[in-house]
Amino acid sequence: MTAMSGQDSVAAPPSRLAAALSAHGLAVLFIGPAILLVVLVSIYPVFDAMSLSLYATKYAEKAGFVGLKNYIDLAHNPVVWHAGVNSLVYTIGSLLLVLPFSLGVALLLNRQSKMQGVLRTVAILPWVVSQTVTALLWAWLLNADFGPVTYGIDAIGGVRTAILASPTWAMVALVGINVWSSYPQATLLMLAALQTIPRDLYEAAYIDGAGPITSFLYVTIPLIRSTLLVVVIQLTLLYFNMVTLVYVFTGGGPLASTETLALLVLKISFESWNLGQGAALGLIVTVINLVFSLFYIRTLGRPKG
Amino acid sequence: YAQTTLKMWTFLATSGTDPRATALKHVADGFNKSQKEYVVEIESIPYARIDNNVIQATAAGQGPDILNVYSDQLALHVAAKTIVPLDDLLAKEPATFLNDFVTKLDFFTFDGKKMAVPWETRVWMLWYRADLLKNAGVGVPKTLDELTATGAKLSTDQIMGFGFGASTGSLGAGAIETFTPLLWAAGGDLFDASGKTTINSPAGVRVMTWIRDLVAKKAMRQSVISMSIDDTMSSFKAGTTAMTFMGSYRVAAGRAASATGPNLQTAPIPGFTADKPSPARLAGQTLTIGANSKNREGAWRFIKYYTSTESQLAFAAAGVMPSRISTYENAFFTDNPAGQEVRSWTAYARTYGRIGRTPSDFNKLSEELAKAIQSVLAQNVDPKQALDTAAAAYNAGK
Amino acid sequence: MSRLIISNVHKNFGPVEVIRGVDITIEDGEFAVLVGPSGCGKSTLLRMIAGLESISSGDIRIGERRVNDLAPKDRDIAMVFQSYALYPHMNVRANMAFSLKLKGVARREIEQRIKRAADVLGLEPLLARYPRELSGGQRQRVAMGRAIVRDPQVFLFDEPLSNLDAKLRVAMRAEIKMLHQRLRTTTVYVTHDQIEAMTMADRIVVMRDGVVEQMGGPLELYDRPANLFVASFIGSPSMNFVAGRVATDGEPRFLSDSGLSIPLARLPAAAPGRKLVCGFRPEDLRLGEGGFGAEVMVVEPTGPEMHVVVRAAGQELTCVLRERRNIVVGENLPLRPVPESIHLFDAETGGNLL
Amino acid sequence: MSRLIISNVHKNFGPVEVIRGVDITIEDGEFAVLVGPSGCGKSTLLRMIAGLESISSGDIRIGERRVNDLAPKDRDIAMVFQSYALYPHMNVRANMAFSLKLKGVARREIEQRIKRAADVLGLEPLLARYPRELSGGQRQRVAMGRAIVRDPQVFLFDEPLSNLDAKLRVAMRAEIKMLHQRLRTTTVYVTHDQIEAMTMADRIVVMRDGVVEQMGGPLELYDRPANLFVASFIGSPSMNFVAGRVATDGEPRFLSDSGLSIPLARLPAAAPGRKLVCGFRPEDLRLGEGGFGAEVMVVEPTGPEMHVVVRAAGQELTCVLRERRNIVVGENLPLRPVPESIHLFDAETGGNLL
Amino acid sequence: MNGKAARSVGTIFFVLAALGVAALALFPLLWGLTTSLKPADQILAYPPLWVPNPPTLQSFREVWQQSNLPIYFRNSIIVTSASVIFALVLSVHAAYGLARFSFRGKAALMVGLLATSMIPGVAILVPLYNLAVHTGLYDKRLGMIIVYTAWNVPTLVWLLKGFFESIPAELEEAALVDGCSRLRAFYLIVLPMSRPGLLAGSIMAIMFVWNDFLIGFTLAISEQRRLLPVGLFTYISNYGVEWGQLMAATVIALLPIVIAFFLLQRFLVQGLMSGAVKG
Ligand SMILES: Nc1ncnc2c1ncn2[C@@H]1O[C@H](COP(=O)(O)OP(=O)(O)OP(=O)(O)O)[C@@H](O)[C@H]1O
Ligand SMILES: Nc1ncnc2c1ncn2[C@@H]1O[C@H](COP(=O)(O)OP(=O)(O)OP(=O)(O)O)[C@@H](O)[C@H]1O
Ligand SMILES: [Mg+2]
Ligand SMILES: [Mg+2]
Repeated sequence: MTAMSGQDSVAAPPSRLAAALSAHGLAVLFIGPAILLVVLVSIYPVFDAMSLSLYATKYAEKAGFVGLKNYIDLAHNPVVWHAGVNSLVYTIGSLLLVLPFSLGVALLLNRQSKMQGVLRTVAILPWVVSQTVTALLWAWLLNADFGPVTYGIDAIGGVRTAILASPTWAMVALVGINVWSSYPQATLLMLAALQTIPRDLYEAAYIDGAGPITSFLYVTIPLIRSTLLVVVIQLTLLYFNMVTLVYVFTGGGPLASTETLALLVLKISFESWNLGQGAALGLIVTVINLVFSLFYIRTLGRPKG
Repeated sequence: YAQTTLKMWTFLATSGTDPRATALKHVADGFNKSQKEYVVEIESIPYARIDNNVIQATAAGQGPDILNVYSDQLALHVAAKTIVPLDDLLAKEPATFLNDFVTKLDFFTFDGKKMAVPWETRVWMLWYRADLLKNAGVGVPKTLDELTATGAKLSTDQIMGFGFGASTGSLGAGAIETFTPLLWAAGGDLFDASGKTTINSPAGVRVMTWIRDLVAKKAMRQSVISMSIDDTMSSFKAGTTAMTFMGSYRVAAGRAASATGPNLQTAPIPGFTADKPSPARLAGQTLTIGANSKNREGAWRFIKYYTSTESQLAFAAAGVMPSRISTYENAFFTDNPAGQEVRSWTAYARTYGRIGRTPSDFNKLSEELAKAIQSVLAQNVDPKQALDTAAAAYNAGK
Repeated sequence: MSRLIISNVHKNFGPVEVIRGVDITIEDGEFAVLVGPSGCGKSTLLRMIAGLESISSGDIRIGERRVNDLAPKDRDIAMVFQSYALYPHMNVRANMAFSLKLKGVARREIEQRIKRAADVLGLEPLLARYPRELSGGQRQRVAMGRAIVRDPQVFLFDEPLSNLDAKLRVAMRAEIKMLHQRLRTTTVYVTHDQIEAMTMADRIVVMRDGVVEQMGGPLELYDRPANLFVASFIGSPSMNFVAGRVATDGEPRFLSDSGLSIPLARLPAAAPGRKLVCGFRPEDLRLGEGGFGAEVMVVEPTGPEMHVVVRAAGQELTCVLRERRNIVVGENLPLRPVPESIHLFDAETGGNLL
Repeated sequence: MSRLIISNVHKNFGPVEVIRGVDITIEDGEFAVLVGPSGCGKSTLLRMIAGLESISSGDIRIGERRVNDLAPKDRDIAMVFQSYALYPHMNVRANMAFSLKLKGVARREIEQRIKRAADVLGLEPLLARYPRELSGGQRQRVAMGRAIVRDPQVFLFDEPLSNLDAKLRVAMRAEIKMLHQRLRTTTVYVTHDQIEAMTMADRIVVMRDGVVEQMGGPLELYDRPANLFVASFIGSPSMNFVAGRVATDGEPRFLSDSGLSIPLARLPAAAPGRKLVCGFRPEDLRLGEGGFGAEVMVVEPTGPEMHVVVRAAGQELTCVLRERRNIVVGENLPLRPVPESIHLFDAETGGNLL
Repeated sequence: MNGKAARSVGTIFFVLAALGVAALALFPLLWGLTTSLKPADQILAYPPLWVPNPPTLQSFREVWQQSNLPIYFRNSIIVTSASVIFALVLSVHAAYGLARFSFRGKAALMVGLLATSMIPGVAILVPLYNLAVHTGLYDKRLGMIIVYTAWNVPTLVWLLKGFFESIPAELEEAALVDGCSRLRAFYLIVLPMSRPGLLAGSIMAIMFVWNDFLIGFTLAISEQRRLLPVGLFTYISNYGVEWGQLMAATVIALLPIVIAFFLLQRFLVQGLMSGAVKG
């Protein structure tokens, strides 16, 4: 069943060179264009950003090589460390909520039901709203002064809430709306992965005495593992790099309680116009992302089957 | 025969329901018809992004010929070298032109060079809900203490007597725009001669203390720390904020599409004493020529057309305060109630008007100030200490 | 007690009714073999017993419990799937251990049971492999192993040996029988292998098109098929059938429409005049005089025997000869069905008249 | 010309060598049946012929072409996969039409061929169904149909009838034979069914553990197995084996270690003194005097015959009796292997000495 | 608890959970929708008005007839569809290559590919802008299409690779024997069977492009090239947020995606692979 794997052709004697070549030729033909495009479009700016991070900048122009000064300055800036903690809280908090929730919704949407089409469409809706609008809308809803939710809570419970005025609650709210706006993405991918599991495996598990939970743990999870990996990586990148939502929703406040690293990149680069330092911080975020991703690949990525 | 194209970048739209868009279109069309050499093309760029776009584009040699810059951002553009001095062009203009501006051209001078010409004036005022004040049987506050008392009286479960945006959103504009006139009224200023901030002066502390007391005396709720200036605007429109400080340029928008409607009334911002209001913070949209422009002559011709009486009147009809004194002689400002109101703002502007220097890193100061207010209101930090922290953060590296 | 009672069970897939009223009782500890043509509903019935397929109408009881609405896991059933349904992400050992793990069986006990099953199935060297690294027969054995490590109330086997070679199959047959003798677990076993069916079953259930045609002991079915269908389905090669009537002269003789005359041992009660079908098994068509002559069409030696297809009076008949005789195509053979082994069926109803 | 030549072919899966030097030539138009224990490499060999598995070393030729490096599609081969490999997103008709469509066969022609195949396979009412809506046997028939609609150079069948009932299997066997007679396409056919192997093959190839043990005509293999393995593998139930030596007194007699004395028809050349294994098939162990007495252990009637397991001198033997005799367990039977059918094998090499 | 009861409890739970999810997903959007239907003076009314009285399409008329929204809309459709199609074509092949061929450095290539999407967008806006200007792709739809394509490829490749790997190789082999080349077997067998994955991947890519602000804003300046999310900023003006129009524009922006999703989601069918192979 592992027919045609290129492995065999690598070890092939010369007589089979033609076959080896054609197999590899096909591989190159398939993989090449995508890699080429990514290199052209994504790699160049990354290197540009790397070089930028080693320069002092004046507005949009380089103003002299400074080596690692930008990095050192960042390391000595407590604001950066504070933002780092915020980023972690934001990212991990969101992940911890989104993963189970989106998987739950995916399972819900995987059930046979007449309303499934409508339900799926409704469940996916939050994703369709752009981050700007999501943030504005929620900020309005939760506004302490004229927000409908605030009014509702006031009318029902008689308390006047000011969620976004509290550093802790602002972060909670930010994570909440982030979950709201990003869970459909995870749900959709998981839903698609769920469909590829042959039904008879569940049947075998039921016969073996598995209930819904055990079959979920021992059949579903291992078999959607590769998709889970993609989802977790994707969400981590999304959250760590998230700018628009945070910027519009809280602007980093109150008291910098929701100021994340990516937001700081934006502020340093385009509000303080220190592109060099912004690029340096961007690369630091990249490295953090990479560390997270490699960790996931290590733990999730080696499917046994 | 070939016409030269002039690119203009502005935050104003050229379509949509905003009356200013219509005025802009009218001006541009008028210019294109008035002569045959140049055609002006307008790109409208969202307000929040235009300055970044210009800086980036200029660095890449892509900048526009004519550029709309908000006066507070001029220093930024000067520092980023996106605009070039207009002195050579202004030198050819008569004194009647040069002295015809509500906000003196000196205010747009950096390093001795005149960098821009205003086409609009704005002034910060006290906005209040006439109906609420009337119901409460109080008059328009004349001092800041009165304002606090009035605010406390107007405050209910639903309504906040006074409010302003103290979040870091919208570049912290709400905080700095509210703080500055009061700081001046208390005898302080934002910066000293060396460019370091002096917001932690006794005057600054006085203002900050006043702000803290707003909450303590229940004229304002602590939740303002999560509100941006746009939230304050929405809140005022919703009728949940009874008084605020807001720019004249938003009055039209505040009255339209709002439950509040004509109950939005304006008055000078009170001072610490009843004898005079706080200085009027002046600002305005300006026109200038981009560093990459190859058609300075043409660009200048358009700027002049844009600031001509005819064009100014077109904008005035859209609720804009014209920048040129001569424009106010038009019948619109004497006969039309809307015009009369605008004229009354000019009076405040011309008597008490003051322009603050807004250095290129003004955004940073706004943000630090916002954070200071937040810490005072939310964490009970001492006003002096909060301002010291903010000043230190801003002054670091100067 | 784990008597299995299936009463008046129906099953529809959309508009198609594939199980059309099945009534079977399988006693506690009985080994029942389910046979029937491909697509007749055997797997569907097993799956309903297991709880994998909803029951459109009717009842299934295991022991005293009505299990219609019981989840599969609560029925305590072990099943070998026709499609194996091995867990692709688990190796052979894990596949077999899964149900035991879920039950919380002790580690050592699991190891032991797997060892025993792997031993029986010849899977020891493959325990660490993943299903995709196994041959078809090896996979089937894993599927088997997954069932026999357990000690359930009911065993359901859906063609569990179909992909094994004859030798292994004989061995496995013996193992399953031994297992059954040891555990006395009620078992339902689907197979297409006649010898498996005949040798393993306490009782054989013959299905066709979603209904049960006959139930009974193996030899009972073989010797006294209830109707034409069972007669033709049980036994391979199939029984020979000849349409005709009994002789009207009172002599016990069958006269086929095609003109053959076949002596009978006795006459059925209501036979005369009726249209009948006369059936005799290939091994009961013996070489010898007193019957009819037939031309040899095809000769297929199978090793121990020879399958010879002949044509007599325009009718194709098969006979199985054990003698190693040199028979050539075209040759004329004298053939005679053993009169005692002849069946007579009503041509209309198909019912067996003897 | 589509002679199939497999010369010295090896195949490794990682460290495991599963085909260990296979040399087979299958003549143009020949029907070769591949048999061997589960896991011996039959499927792997077929897959190498089809081009689905790379060849670790050795050559495969079809006709005059060396096909080692030829893509499967250029080999013009039709194959029935052991696991069916039906396209789940296509209905039965589309599954069968797929290869023809690719070839650009005309629409009407495709329709006709599908109709014919569906007819043969009993699939007409199922043409619009998807694989998931079919029973196991029906799926297997679709897999079969996908191959037989084609007209390839070589047919490869990997246990194509294993999930069909006996009756259908007999019919299918006949159909495949007819198809082969009509097209004369070189065919390699894997089966575990002894009767299939014996009746269909021009030649049978017996494999074990990746090597060919014997090749030859069906009866040749049955009657003259080259070695112990082939002898034990061909024929079901398996041949009985008894270890011992020939009598040293010159009389043609085999004396088992356990003490049985078995008359032989003749003595092999180099036999005296050597350790030998004597083999005789169950059907060659007849009831009758002159042999030895044996206690009945198990009686399994299969319908046409009875499989009786007996114990003689501590040794288990199987005999297949055709007589319907009432034999009870524990009874003592006089048994005698037919001397002419006895095989003698070298105990060490396993080679047949007769 | 017997099975029937369990099943009906299951159904009740399902219905409740479904309603819960629907409520959660819809609540803010319903607020947005009612806002878009309110007359101007009711939008910011306090206490909040949950039902417009009377509903009006004024905001929709304003954004559709009096603004450039139709242009943005068109641009977004063009850029989204083109870049998603390109990205799919590229990643489908790359993912298949990576799923079915093995070669040295594959794991590194996979990680490397992913790494390109790890740098925060804001950190490379300036380099991207410069790149676009230098290549003459600035303020062109093509420029945006290329960048969106490239940004979508890595995750699509990762995602699709997983789906391709879950398809039994035997099916492809059967196609090879039936006379397909590798390429055709891929197109005719593997791709159709990966429909759920392809669909999920496409939707993901569509959403990304449709809602992205950064690239659309950085790589185009003129209104003729502006994309919807950038266009939405028109309603967040210097004079305050134009809630009615913003929400109307948002609703308009939502519609094509929602309709497309509703039509496409039926391809997310269960048991697609059932009955294919035994084992
Ligand atoms: N990917 C693999 N990795 C390791 N071993 C394998 C792999 N695939 C097959 N094998 C082994 O190769 C041997 C031959 O397998 P093959 O499928 O050819 O057997 P087979 O003769 O067809 O058996 P069966 O009759 O059970 O189908 C088996 O022992 C099997 O376990
Ligand atoms: N999902 C389905 N939709 C429609 N018909 C179905 C479905 N599943 C099975 N069937 C039909 O139900 C009948 C019974 O199927 P079942 O699998 O029980 O047959 P079987 O007796 O096990 O046959 P086999 O011996 O071939 O495995 C078959 O005719 C089959 O085509
Ligand atoms: Mg079945
Ligand atoms: Mg095989």
